[in-house]
Amino acid sequence: MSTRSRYRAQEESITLSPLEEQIAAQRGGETTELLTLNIGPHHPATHGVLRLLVTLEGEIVRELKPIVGYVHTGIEKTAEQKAYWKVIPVIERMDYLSYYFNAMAFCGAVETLLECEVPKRAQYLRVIHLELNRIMSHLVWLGTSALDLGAISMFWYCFRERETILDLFEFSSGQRMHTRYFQVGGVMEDIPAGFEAKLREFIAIMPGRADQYADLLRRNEILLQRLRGVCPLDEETLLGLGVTGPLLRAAGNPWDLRKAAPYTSYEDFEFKIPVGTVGDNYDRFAVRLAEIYESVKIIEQALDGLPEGPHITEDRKIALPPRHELATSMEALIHHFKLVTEGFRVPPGEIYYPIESPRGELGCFIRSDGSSKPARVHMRDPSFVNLQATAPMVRGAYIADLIATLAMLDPILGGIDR
Amino acid sequence: MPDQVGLELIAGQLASKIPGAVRQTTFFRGRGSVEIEPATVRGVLASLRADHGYRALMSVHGVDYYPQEPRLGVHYELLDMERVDRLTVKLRVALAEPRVESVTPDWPTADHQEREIYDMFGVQFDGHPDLRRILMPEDYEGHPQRRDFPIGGEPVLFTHNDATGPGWTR
Amino acid sequence: MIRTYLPAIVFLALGAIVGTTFAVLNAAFGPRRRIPAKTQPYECGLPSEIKRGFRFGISFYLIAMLFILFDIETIFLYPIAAELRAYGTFALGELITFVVLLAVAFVYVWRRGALEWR
Amino acid sequence: MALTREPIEPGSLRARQMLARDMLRGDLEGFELEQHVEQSLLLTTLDKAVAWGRSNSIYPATFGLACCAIEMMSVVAARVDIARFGWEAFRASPRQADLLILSGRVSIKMAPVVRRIYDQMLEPKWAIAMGACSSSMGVFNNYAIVPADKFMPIDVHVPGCPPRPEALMHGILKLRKMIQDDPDMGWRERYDAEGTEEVLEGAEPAGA
Repeated sequence: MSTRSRYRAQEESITLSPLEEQIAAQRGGETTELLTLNIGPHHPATHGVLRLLVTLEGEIVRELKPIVGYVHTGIEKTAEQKAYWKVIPVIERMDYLSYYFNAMAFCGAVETLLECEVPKRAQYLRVIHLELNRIMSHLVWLGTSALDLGAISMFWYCFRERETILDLFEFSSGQRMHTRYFQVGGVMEDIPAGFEAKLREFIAIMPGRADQYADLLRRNEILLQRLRGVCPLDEETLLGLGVTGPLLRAAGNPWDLRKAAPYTSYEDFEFKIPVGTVGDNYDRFAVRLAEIYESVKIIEQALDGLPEGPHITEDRKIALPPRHELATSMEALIHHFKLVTEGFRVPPGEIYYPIESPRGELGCFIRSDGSSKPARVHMRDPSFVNLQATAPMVRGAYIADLIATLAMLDPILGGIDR
Repeated sequence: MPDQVGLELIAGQLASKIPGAVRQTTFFRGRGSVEIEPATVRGVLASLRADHGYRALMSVHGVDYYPQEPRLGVHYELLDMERVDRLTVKLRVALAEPRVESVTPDWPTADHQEREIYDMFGVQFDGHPDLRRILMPEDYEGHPQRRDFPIGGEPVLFTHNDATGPGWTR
Repeated sequence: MIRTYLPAIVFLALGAIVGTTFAVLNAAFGPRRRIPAKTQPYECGLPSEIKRGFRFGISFYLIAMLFILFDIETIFLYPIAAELRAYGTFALGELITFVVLLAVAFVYVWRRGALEWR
Repeated sequence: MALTREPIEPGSLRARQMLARDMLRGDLEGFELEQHVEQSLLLTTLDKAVAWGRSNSIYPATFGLACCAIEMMSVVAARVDIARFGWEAFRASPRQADLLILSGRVSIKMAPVVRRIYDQMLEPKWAIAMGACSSSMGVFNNYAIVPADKFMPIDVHVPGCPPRPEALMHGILKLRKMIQDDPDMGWRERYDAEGTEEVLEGAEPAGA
């Protein structure tokens, strides 16, 4: 290894070099050959372009350093150039598996700044779409993680359900992913006529399908060997690392923003928070699988209690007037023109609006300077913070356990790199 | 959320415990935030954790207050899980001397987030175990999220400006 | 004597001829495009620092040896399993002693902890 | 019910089926057999046969960058099944892949990695730029994104953000016909709009 690139030498010099002596001391003087390897940006098991600089002693991972930034898109900088309601499509492409949550965090923050009251029906519609998106995100996680652990057929089952959910999204908003269905002040359009029937159909079959996944995986000896008792992390270190979401709930701390600080009328629904005990990979797996059932319950209650009324705020300063009104009333035309050209102005101030995304607390920080463009938009992404927990989890484990832990961590690189 | 009075109480106790720490407190949309002296950040966060029960640090993010003078701001979102209570601690640092003490030793979650603030805004965190760029390539000059950094990107090619086009569409 | 081994010799010769012709044809008529990146080892898309003379840990060789040992055992079982009826019970007895011997070896290796990764 | 026998015209489908049945039964000999073989044999060149084989069994490289990767996964899933065209064997390493589907946004930190993987892929290789971000920086026209055309040759651009699985399938079918080198008609030929290209002055005409 004569011509070591400056970058790699610098990478290793930071925390890794004393490692060999440490291990030698542990092992009573017998120094071993440590291999530094890249489980790099292009790797089937890293769920995106995550690069892990791993120091291995044979099969055992001694040190792990996640290196991110390979899909950094400068979304927060782009958001500063656009009007408030134009930022939503850019924000949705951040954590590309839970796009409704990004839009919800952003719209929630702007509505708090504007002190705009979202009508009850819009809140219920938001909850329905948020929970559908949570199920879809858990399904993609289940499909790809089972793929990593060898249960290939799970991928096709999970994506079968995902297609049904995407049909519902397409039915209500016209687009499968990044639907831009949430508008500041409510939702873009009311749900079409057949949506409720299709959604009831989906609610009827989903628990049965989730049971099928559970039967396939819960007593599967290979999966149990790979997950049970592997890479546990106690609640104290998780809290110190700022980890939230299913990872923290698997370790026993029932912290869920939907129950702790309810937003968009989550307080009207009756649902439980699945909590693990040991905090190992199997608990993380079981917590997410149980959350699918809870989400179905929430959707059912939201659908039953769906109130009548407007689907977006009546305040014409924020929401576009309906098209037919433009032909008749002059004010609607003026409001429409003002909103479409410059967009609404937001009173100056700073707000941090956290919500519960499928991976943890997703907080949207907005600083507005009174103009119609946000001065600063920052998304506190759960995967970005949870990624820091991989190193303590994986030290001393095998490479195969590293792959399983990464699958159970469910990082989304779009959210990490923003 | 600590209401108006609660916020003043906390600020008072902080000011008495660490002299000269609290600059001002704002209570906006039901959320309290305390602006502190940059040098005292570790002391303030430690005392907030010990005396007021804010045991979790949720987010550390940077803000560029471009026209206003102490330009670079760093915000710390604290959370108390028992009382479901949030508090924001802000500090402002001038562009000429952007040095802030790193809180990573006692809050491990700030590790990557402080690296991102250094990468995007150029705020130096002293005492950070491994302060390097996290999102941009290693040899990238400039801090992209400062408000005076150009947005970059390609000029959109219309017929009127295709003469100055980058040429790769030929 | 040569007649009895003729089929085996022809088989080997054919194998050699076909192999070399394909290799030669490929080298002679194949496209010559020297792309430097193609010769470097693939490490997830990054320039790799691991050169040819890389030394693996000893544990890898141990696991490899054990695998070969017990894998060859299964290969020997195939011909017997295919024609068990033709060979009669004598072959069955032979098969059982063969498997028992190797089982003893397996238990020894297992108890010594060679299967655990050190 | 009276059975009516219609005459079988020679060369009709019915006649050819009867011929094939006799041939399979082995009752066909002599001149009729040669004639049947001659009719059913496709005269083709070696290139066409190789191109036909290649285009129907491409090994794409799993290259999920961002949101388009999720839609690329659903191309492999059951509804829009890529296996109908033999393209479902996604290989992880570039050594065994001959198609690179660039699904997602390529950041400036990722561009050299993508270029290296494209170089390490073995010859006849193709590249699909899936989605607006890899074709043209899409929604994010800023400092961090590089359009794929700037650093590697792309054969098919699939528009959309993210493109529907059917859109990617359409792009794949177009590439399949390109590999069999009878590419589909472009929109300029279909609507005979030659000459409307925005050729910058001083640029030599396409295909020169």
